[in-house]
This record gives sequence, C-alpha cells and structure tokens, in this order.
Amino acid sequence: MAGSAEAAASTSSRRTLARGPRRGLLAFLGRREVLPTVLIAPVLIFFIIWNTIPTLWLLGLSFYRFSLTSGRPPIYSGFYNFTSILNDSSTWFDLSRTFIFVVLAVGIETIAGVLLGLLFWGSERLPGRRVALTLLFAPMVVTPVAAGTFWRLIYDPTFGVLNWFIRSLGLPAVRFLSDANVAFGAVLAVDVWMWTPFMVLMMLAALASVPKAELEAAEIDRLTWFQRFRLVILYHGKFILMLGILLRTIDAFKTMDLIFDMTFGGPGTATQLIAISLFRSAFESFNMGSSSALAVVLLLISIAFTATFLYVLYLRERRTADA
Amino acid sequence: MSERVRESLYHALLWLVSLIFFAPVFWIALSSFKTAPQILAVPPLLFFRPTLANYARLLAEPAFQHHFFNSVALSVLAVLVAVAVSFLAAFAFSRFRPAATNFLMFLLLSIRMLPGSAAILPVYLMYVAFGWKDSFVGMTLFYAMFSIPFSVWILKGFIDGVSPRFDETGLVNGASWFSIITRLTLPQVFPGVVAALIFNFIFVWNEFLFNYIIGGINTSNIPVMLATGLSNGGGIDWTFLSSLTTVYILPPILMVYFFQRYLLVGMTFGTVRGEV
Amino acid sequence: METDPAAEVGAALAGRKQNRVGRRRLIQSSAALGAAVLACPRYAFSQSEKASPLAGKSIHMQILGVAGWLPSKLGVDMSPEFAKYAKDKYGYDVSFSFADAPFGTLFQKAATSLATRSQEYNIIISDSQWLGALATPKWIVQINDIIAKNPELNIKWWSPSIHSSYQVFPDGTNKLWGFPQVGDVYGIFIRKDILEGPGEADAFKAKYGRPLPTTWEAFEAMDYEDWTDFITFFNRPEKGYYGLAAQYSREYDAASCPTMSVMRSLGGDVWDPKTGQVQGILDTPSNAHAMELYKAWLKFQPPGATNYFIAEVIDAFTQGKVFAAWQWVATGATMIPASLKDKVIVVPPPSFKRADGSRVRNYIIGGQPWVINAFNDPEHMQVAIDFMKWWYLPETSHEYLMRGGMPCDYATCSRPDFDGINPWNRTYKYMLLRSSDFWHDPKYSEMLSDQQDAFTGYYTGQIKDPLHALQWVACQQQKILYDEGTAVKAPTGACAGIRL
Amino acid sequence: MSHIRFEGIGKSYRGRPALEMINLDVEPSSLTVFCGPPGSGKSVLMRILIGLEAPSAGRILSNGQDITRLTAAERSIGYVPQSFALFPHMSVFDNIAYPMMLQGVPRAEITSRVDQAAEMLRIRPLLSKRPSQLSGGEKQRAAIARGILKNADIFILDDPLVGLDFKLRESLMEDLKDMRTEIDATFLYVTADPLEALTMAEHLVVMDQGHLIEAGPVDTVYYDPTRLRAAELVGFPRCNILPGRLDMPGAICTTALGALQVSLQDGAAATETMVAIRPEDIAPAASDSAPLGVGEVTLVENLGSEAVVYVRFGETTLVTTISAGATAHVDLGDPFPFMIRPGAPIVFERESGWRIGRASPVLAGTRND
Repeated sequence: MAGSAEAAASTSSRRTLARGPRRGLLAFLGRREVLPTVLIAPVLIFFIIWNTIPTLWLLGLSFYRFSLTSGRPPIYSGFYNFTSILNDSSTWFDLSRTFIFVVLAVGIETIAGVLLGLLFWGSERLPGRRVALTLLFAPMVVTPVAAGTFWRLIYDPTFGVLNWFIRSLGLPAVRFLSDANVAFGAVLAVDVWMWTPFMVLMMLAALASVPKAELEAAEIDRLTWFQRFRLVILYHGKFILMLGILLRTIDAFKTMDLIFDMTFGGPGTATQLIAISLFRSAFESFNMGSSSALAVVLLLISIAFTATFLYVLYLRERRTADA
Repeated sequence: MSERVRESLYHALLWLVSLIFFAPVFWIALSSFKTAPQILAVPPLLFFRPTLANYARLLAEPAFQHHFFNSVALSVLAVLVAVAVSFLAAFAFSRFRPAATNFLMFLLLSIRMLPGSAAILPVYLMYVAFGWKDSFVGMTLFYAMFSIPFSVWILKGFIDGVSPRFDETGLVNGASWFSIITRLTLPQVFPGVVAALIFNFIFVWNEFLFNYIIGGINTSNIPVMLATGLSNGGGIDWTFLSSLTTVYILPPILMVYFFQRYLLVGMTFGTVRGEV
Repeated sequence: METDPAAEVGAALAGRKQNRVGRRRLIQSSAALGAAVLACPRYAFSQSEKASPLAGKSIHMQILGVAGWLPSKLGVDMSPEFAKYAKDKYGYDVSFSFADAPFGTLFQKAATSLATRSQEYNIIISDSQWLGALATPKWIVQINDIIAKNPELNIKWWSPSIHSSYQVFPDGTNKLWGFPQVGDVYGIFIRKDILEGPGEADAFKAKYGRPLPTTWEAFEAMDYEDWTDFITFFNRPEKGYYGLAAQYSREYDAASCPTMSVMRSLGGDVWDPKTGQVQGILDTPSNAHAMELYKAWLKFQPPGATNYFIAEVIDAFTQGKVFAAWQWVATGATMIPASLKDKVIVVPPPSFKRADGSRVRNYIIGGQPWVINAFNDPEHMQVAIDFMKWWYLPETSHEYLMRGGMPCDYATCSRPDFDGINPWNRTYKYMLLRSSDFWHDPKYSEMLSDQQDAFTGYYTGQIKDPLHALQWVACQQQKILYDEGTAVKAPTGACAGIRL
Repeated sequence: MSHIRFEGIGKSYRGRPALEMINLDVEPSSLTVFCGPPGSGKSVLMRILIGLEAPSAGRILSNGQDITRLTAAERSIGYVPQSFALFPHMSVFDNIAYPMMLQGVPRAEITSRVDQAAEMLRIRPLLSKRPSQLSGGEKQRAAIARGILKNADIFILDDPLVGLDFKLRESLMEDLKDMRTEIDATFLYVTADPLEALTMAEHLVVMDQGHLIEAGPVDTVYYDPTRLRAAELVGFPRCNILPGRLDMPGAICTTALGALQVSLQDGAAATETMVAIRPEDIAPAASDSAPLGVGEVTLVENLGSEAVVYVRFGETTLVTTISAGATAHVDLGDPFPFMIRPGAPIVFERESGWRIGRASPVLAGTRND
C-alpha cells in the first residue's frame, strides 16, 4: 500500500476536496435538475407527435360530419356523431359481442395457460425442452394475416383437415366459419390457439417468482395440492399472472386482423367485433367524423381498462409498501 | 409404476401438448412443399413428394426481396429506436420519479390499449396532412411509438430492481450519467432489454394494419404482401401463402428458440432476474 | 399458376428510381430533343402527323389494379406493347409497374393514397361501383373534355350498360369518369363431362319428363325452377361433388351481387337513384322472396358455401367438388384450367318468372373501368390519355380478347369469331345486354357493409325473416343517404326500434 | 489534507426533517466514526457530503472552500457504499479498478495497485471471478478495496461490516485499521453498531433522530458523555440508566440503587434526573467489604473473555460485566452482591438530557451526614 500512497500523493488535486466543476453542454445535461427531463424528452416528443396531436385531432373531428369521399369540407355537428353511434343498436351489439369475446378468450386462455404452465413446471429434465417450448410458443409469432387465412382452409368443410377428421369419424361436416352459430366459437378457438401459449409463458414466469423454500415448507406442512397452489403459488405469482391477463384483455379487445381474414366479421354479424366495425366505418366507408367519435368512445373504454390495470398494479405496490 | 416409466409418460405428455399447438403451423409449413392441388387434396396428404418449386418461385421474386427487406428494416430500426428511447425514459422514471411519472406511465399504456383501427385513424389523417404517408422514416417512427409503452413498462420494472447504489458508486467515482446508464445499468437489465426487443420485434414484424393504411409502395412489409398477394386469378394462392408464411415465421421462431430464457425472465417485469 | 402481383410492386420501386433518373436526364437532354427526332427518319414520319410534347422523355407509370384478377393483370401484361407503340408513335419511353389489392380492400388502398393528393397510382382499375366515391372528392379525372379532344376515344360500346356502369356518375348527368377496362357478367360454369356422361340424359328425362339441357340455347331458355331441378339432379354428395357453388360470403359484395340480381330479375329494385329513396323499394315482399329463392339453392351446395366468394368457388369447381358454379365470367381462365379444358360449358344464369308471366334476366354487372388520377402531372396525364387511346385500338382490343380478356367496344364484340374465342364469350355478350350496375353512390361501401351484414345474416341462419333483414338494411341505408344529403326523405319512425 | 466543515446542514424530505442544524468539523487525516441507530441521519449526512443529495440548508466547506453545490463527480471522495454495490457484470478486478479507470490511471499502475490491495485483503485468487461467486466477506473486501484504492482525500465507509459474522468483522476491522495507517487521508466511518464504533473510532460522532448528539475523541464521548442519549447509544453492553431524584441542598440523588452523592457541575441544578452507569462500573462486591446491594442473577451471557451478567435488584435489572474467570462463581438465581465504582455514574437532567454531574454511591459506612 505504500506504493498507492505515493501515487496518491503525486496527484496534484489533493490539496482540496473539490476537483473543480466540469463545464460544457454534456455536463449541463448531466446535472441532476436537468437530467430527468433530458432522459424523458425523446419519449415525450414521440408521445406528443404520435399521440397527443392525433388524439386532439381525433377529438376535434369527432364533432364534425366529415366523409373523405364526399369532397366536402367537415361540417360542425356537435354531438350528433356520438348520439347517432350510441343510438345505433349495432354499436351495442358489436360492443357486447366484443366483451363476450374478451371474457371468453381471456378466461379460457388463462385457465388453459395456468394448467399447462403447471404441467410444464417440472420439465427441466424434458429431453429437448427448448425445442418443445419453442414449438409450444410458435402460434404466438405467426403473422395474424397468414394464420387467419390458413385457418380458413383448415376449417373449410370441403378441403379442410379438421373436417376430414370429423368426417372420418362418421360425423357430418361442421361449417365452422359459415354457420352463424358456430363461427363465433371457431374464431374464438383460433384466438385461444394463438394466445394460450402466451399465458403459458406468463404462468411459467409467475412460477419462477415463487421462492423454492416456501414450496418446500408447504410440502413439509402437508398442504394439499390445491392449498399449495392457492396459498403459495398464487400468492407470489399473482402479480405476473395478473399482468398477463390484463395484457391479453387489452389485446383481445383489439382483435381484428385474425378475425377479419377468417370471416370478415360474418357470417351476418356473428364475428363482428368493435375493432372490425370501426375499421369498416373508417377505411371502407371513409366516414372520418363518426369513426372518430367511435374511436373516442373506444379510447374512453381503453382508459378505463388502463385504470383498472394500474389500480391492480398499485394495489400490489401499496401492499408491499405496507408490509 | 416405476419412477422412470412415470417420467417418460410425463415427458411424452409434454411433447404431445407442444406438438398439438404446433400442428397448425406445421400444416402451413408442410403445405409449402406441396403443389396447389396437393394442398387442397381430400383426404389431406401427409406423405407426398415434396417440391421446392414454391420456394424457388418466391425467392426469385423481386417483390419478395423488397418486402422482406422492408420487414427487416422496419422492425429492427423501430425496435432499436423504441428500446433505446424507452430505456432512457424508464431509467428516469425509475431513478428520479419525476412528478408526473404515474400519469405518464398511465398515458403510455393507454396508447397500447387503443384498438389499432382507432389509433390509426387520426394518425392517418395527420400523415396525410403532413405528407408522411409511405415514408420510411414516418413508418419507422410510428412503429417505434407503438413499441415504446411496453418497453418502458418492462424496462422500468427491471431498472427498479437494480440498486441505486450502483449509480451512486459510479457518480462518486466521477462517471458521467451516460456512462452510468450504458455501462453500469444497461448490462444489468440485459434480459429485460432482450425481452422488450423480442416482443416488440414480433409485433412490428407481424403488423399489417398500420403498414397497409399509412404505408405504401416504399414501405410495405410482408404481411401486406401476404394480404394483397394471396389471390391469384380470383382464387387464393395457397402455395404462395404457405411458402411465404413459412419463410416469414422462421426469424421469430429462431428468436424464441435462442432467447427463450430472456422471454421468460422478461415477462416477469423484473420481478425475477435469474434463470427461469 | 403464374403470378405474382406483388412482383410488380418491386418492379414499381425500381421503376420509380428509374423515373427519377429519367427526369433528370430529361432536363439535360431536352435541348437535344429536336436533333434526336430529326436524326431518325422513322420517327420523323410519325412525328410529322402530330408532334408529341413528350417526345424523347422517359416516363414511369404506376397502375393500381385488382390483385390476382386476370383482366387487371392483362392490362399490365400488355403494357410493354404500349411502350413500343408510344416509342413509335410519340417518341417517348414509358415503363410500367403494378400495385394491387384484393377487391375488398382495393378501394381502401386507392382512397388512402388519393386522399393525400398523391400521384402514386397514375391509372387505377376501379371497381365500377366506386366511381361515385372516387369522383365526388374529385380524385379522378372527368373525361368528357378528353373525349372531346380525342375523338378516337368516343367509342361505340357493345351494350348501353357499359356506359352506365363504367363511365358515369351520378346517373342522369352526362359527366364521364371512367373507361371500361373489362366487362364482366355472371355466368354458370357447368362440367360438360359430367353433364354428357352416359345415361344422364335418359335418367333426367325419366325423372323430369323433359330433355336434359346440354346446349347453350337450352340453358338460355331455363328459368329458376328449371335450374332447380337441373341442379338437384346433379347434386351427388355421395360421389364427392355437389350441384352448385355460388357466392354468399360476407366478404366485399359477395352475397349482394347475386341477391340483387335475383331481386331485379323478379322486378324489384334496391333504391331510386333519383330521390335516394331506399325504404319502400328495397324492403318489399318481392325482394324478400328473391332472397328466399337464392337461399333455397344452398341445399345443393357444399357445406360452408355460405362462406364462398370468388376464390372459394374457383377452388370448389376446379377441384371437382361441384358440378356447376355461379361465377363472374372474368375468372374463366382460372375456372377452366388445363385439366378442365373442353370439359366446361359456360351458360347464362337463370331467368326469373315475374307475376305477369314474363321471364326476365336483369343481373348485376361486374367489371372494372380504368380511371385516371386527377393529381397526375401533365406528363403522366398525357401518357394516361395516350394509353387509353392505345387500349381501344382495334389491334389492342383483339389482342386483349385473344389473351382471355373481355373488351367492351362494339367493333370487337361484334366480330364473327368472337363467341368461339373463349368458352364464356357468348354468355358474356348475351349477359352484357341484361346486366347493369347498382348505386355508384359515394356512400357505396357503407351501404354495402350493412347490406352484407343483413344478407349473410339471413343466409347463415342468424336472421330468420328475410323481410326483416331488408327492413333493417333499408333503414340503415336510408339514414346513410339522408345524412349525406342524397336521400330526400329521412328514415321513417319505424326505424327507431328496428334491430338486426 | 482536507479539513471538512459542516455548517448548519439540514435536510428534509417532503417537510419531514431528516437532519437538523448539523455543525461539525472533521479534522484532516482523522478517522471519524459516525454512529447512531438506523434512521438517525448519519447516512444522509454522508450522502450530502458525497454529493449524492443536496442539503436543504447549510453548507459544506472543504479547506474553507464551499463545495455544497458541486456534483459527486466533482468531489474527490472514495466511497464504500452500504450494500456492497459490486457491479455484477464485471469481474472483481474490474470492479476494484473501476474508480481508477475513470480517473485515467495508467493500466500498469492499476494492475499493480489492485494486486497489492488484493494481496493485503486476501482476495487475490478471486480477482478474475464475478461478484456473484464471492462469499459475503469476500464481496465486502472487494468493495473496500474499490473504495480505498481511489485517489481521494476522503474515504467514506457506510456501514461496511453490516451483516457479516463476528469473526469476519474482527478481521476486517483489523484490515481497515491497517489500511488506515497506510493511507494518509480523512476517513469517515458510519456504523450502527456501538461496539464497532468504539473499536474503530479515533473520533466519534453520535447522531440520533437527525441531530448531532455528541462529537469528540472516542474516549471523551464514551467516558464523559454530555448527553444522556450519547451514553445510551455508545457502549456495549448497554449502559444502565436509572431514574433518580435529586435533593438539592446535599446534592443527594435517590435511585433504585440507593442514594448517590452527586458532584454537580457549576451552576447545574435539577430535581428529576437520570443516572447512567456503565456495566463495567458495576462490579461484584469484594467479600470483605459491604456491598451496595445484593441482587439476584437472572441471566449470564458468556462472551468468552468476559461475561455479561443481568442482575435483578428490586424492580430494576442491572447489566454488568465480569471477567470470564469469575463466571464459575455465578449461577442463575445466585445472590449477587455488587458495588459501583465511585465517580462512575453520570447524572443527567431528565427533561433536557444534559449532563449535570457525576456521582458516587453513598455507602452506609461512608455516609457522612
């Protein structure tokens, strides 16, 4: 250590504690008062350009009658767009269909995801585990446009694989996508196929957050399987699982590509979710005014979702803070 | 039943589940080696003489190369921009907790919750008004915007898990904030960064609607090519659809394979940092 | 099958660059223009007729058309011929590229681009019903003046419906907006090999007491009831094929076009274009009956036929799953692949018996016009006009016909060899005189969307009563048109409580 | 070397004060231990000195120069943070070299200095490992090496031994003291452990609830605390504190242990008092003299060289230490006759906690009234 003392003594700045202030723009940006703003600025800029401006635009336009194909300038119409949307029974049907879709899709995916997640939990010694999990997660990464179109073929009563199986069992072919009573379920099944792996992923992540010691303790305490699940796994994994459910809820609410390519919202209106009808009204009918109003309504619903999401999150933070 | 038999059965069950989920994807991939009548054959063909003609046709297509390039460039650039920007913001949110943190995080998330067709509408009008439609930069930045909320959320979770003592150690020793962010914090939240990159990559990679509406000839990606190119002579071009889909899902599937660990860790939003 | 539309997109990109370079070069070389023209005596001759201001320039044109749609593709495939022609006649270089989208989304693609006042697509192959939506915001060029200045574009058409379907909007004015690109009508494709199979004629005669129709004329004479028997007879699921495939899908206008064809053949209509009145015209018992008739045919069709649009009908027919297919004849080349060559006969779809005993065919027309982007700069505009002039040259028209296209001009259609060139040509000509378009209103797609909901709702069993479905559509459409100012009358009070 | 002066430092978080009016001089080249219970503000004070936080009031002078507004990077301080804060993505070597790399010390010199320090701290074989492969004590030593090797005028060790086992603490304390003699710099050492504070300190600063209670050479603070709280906080085992009542004319303080004769400081006066008696000042009474009282042994904690004995005397429990050799004679329940060293008890005014004087037991025989 003598060497270090000498080396230290040789540095000239040792007379005073201060090394002297740094100067320059970088130093200024690095100052504690400035830094957070600098760091958040890029996201803020993105946010203002791609979110605030369009949202204000949307809000403004929702009070106008404006059709892109009419060749006429927008006409102020007050709340007309809103009242006519809310008075239109099809809006309510589409919305309720969407909610049913969300509840069923997310519900089934969650239950299946939890069960499969538990099944895959002890799979460390599975030969080819990484390949198996990759295959399991594959549906998530298929382009929805392609998945939708191809499922149309798989479901096809004449050419489809699925109906071939059904027919070889001696049963009549099922008109999966063209029977108004079946189509909704068929579309739902594809969503379940596509997104259950995501819930499995979340469940595995949730299971990873459970401390091993507590599980061992639970085993020693001879808790039943269900008690262990409820008291230990759910207690620790709840947060991540909840996140998964909420992310899925959000995405299910937005479902469009997948269904659009399978049924175009039909037959009739059997699979017409709100995102599809909004797309139709905006980019098939080019009714920008009333579409904006519908978009505003959906924005409000989205905000309600978001608020729920955050409430759940902060509930957890508050609990940990209390503990 | 012996322990070994039980384990083998258990493993067989796991593989069965994986294969069931994979089956439709497999069916698409299998179809890509068939001729058009073979794809529609009843009963379905499981054994046949595979043809590579579909791929030969696809890969020789200049349009494929163009669209594929767009897909790669858009997703990679957008995701890199988004994660870089989100990382800085997440760091600020986590470390300095500025007054509006919660509100901003809330707003960011609400963008993600808006159905695509609602989000695209004003953006489309804005792009028309500003002349940004079908511009590569406009498209990239838009995708970046859409990737930001999720990235900020994941990364903030991870950065929250990194003790501020590390920053302080850096600060005391004279490191600049830039160095603290890039050399001390970034390597520690690497799984989160990878998870954010992959999830957003998959989103942009498969994105159709926005590309279709605010893109154009210069910027259209493979999903748009899939949607517009799938009809041929009034019919659906199944060979085209299956071969293009198969080629197109390879990159994300390889990512899932190679970065599986990070995906799992990433989805814990920073609550778990080790192996999953 | 050889494709692919997307290839042209890539080519378009390459072409655009070329175009940019071309323009730069053009400035540099414009001084040399005269010299270049004089240097070549062959051009000097053609130039002497009428000097083109574009001579020596290099122009790139982008065409937007229907994805995977043969007639659209032919327009593109033949464009090199125009390039040659333009070089010879006008002395400029032109190259083409092609962008496309399926029927259901082509208008989106065109409209989202045109709304930016972009000349991304210089020429667009538009579905006929969009004329109103494209013309009203003045996105496409009104062509009256062009025709006036270029008398060669004042063409005599084979049928009056060509003018009303592909050129005008709204009805009643003489404003012209499009040039017919392809005419299209419904026909029924029949598997001749099965029809003429051994014992079929006798069996049919034994069952129905009349001869089995096998000739075009025999089918021309058949009405809905005759057809019903005919298809019932050939509906043989046990042998792996069904009697018929037709269009019932929710996609685009799939269910609407055939349904409206039946409605109009029965004497009904869907609206009054003059007053914009829908209620009382669409929601009539006659139209409801039309829907029942069309739905009744579902029982001879493969399961899942309610999801059939053009593509599915093609698959079912070419894969031998159906005996006959109600289909747009423009798909002929795809409907009759090499494997079915000479095994298919294309005949007119049924006539319908009206109350007065007459048998009428009044069908919906298909087909697409060319329309010209109004934001084209003068050079591209000039090329577009030159292109149109070339397109209607007798040689071009004939070439188009020979390649499987369906021209609309009287001269070509009245060629003596016309009927024999393609199996569907005779039906095409016949039906062109018995088909016409609907709506053309700018609110087309919104009205269509509601109508498709209701029609497919009825065909798939979601809605039981066809009249109720029609009443709902009528209310929706009346409101759309009234809001837009097209309809004189507001929707009636009965609309308040009606729901699908 | 640096002379540091805190002038009226205050810090509050959302109106809640964490530090109030801290005035303190730290002598150059000294080793000053800051001691106090968790939340006493000692860490906050260090963070302010380091520049990680800005004070709400007051200023810091270094050799007379105001450094309050300088950033952490602009101050020359070596810092061993409370948790180890070893970068998990760097090797131990890189961790230790980190400050020197930032300072631009030549590579060769870094290597030799890291080697030297590692040798001394006995972590040389670990240099190429990752922190996650190290045990707690090894991590601690690596962190200390990183903090100490920097060229700095002041080194701050924020509770560096917390959470380590007894043996490790002992040996690390030795290491630190050795190092201290090698490096001619000012050391500030923060700890919540009174024993550690006493072991390490040359100067001791006692803090409590954001206030500076006592500061001075360690012996002074220990033997001569001016505040009751300082007596309570410094020392192990804990100090015996008994309420007392002071009768003025004779300056006799009545406590549970009996009467104490108080020699009052000039001008001091009080009625309600507290009397602090260090455990070592209570001793078993020699068999030949009369004890102050006889208690009963309730607990014996053997610390090896000595033992802590808890003695119940009436309502009070006294803590005392006896040498290990004497434990053989002490059993639970045994009577325990004890004495108090004259002059050892310190008397504080109960209300303010300020010292008013020292006391001696008044034995029956010696009471001179």
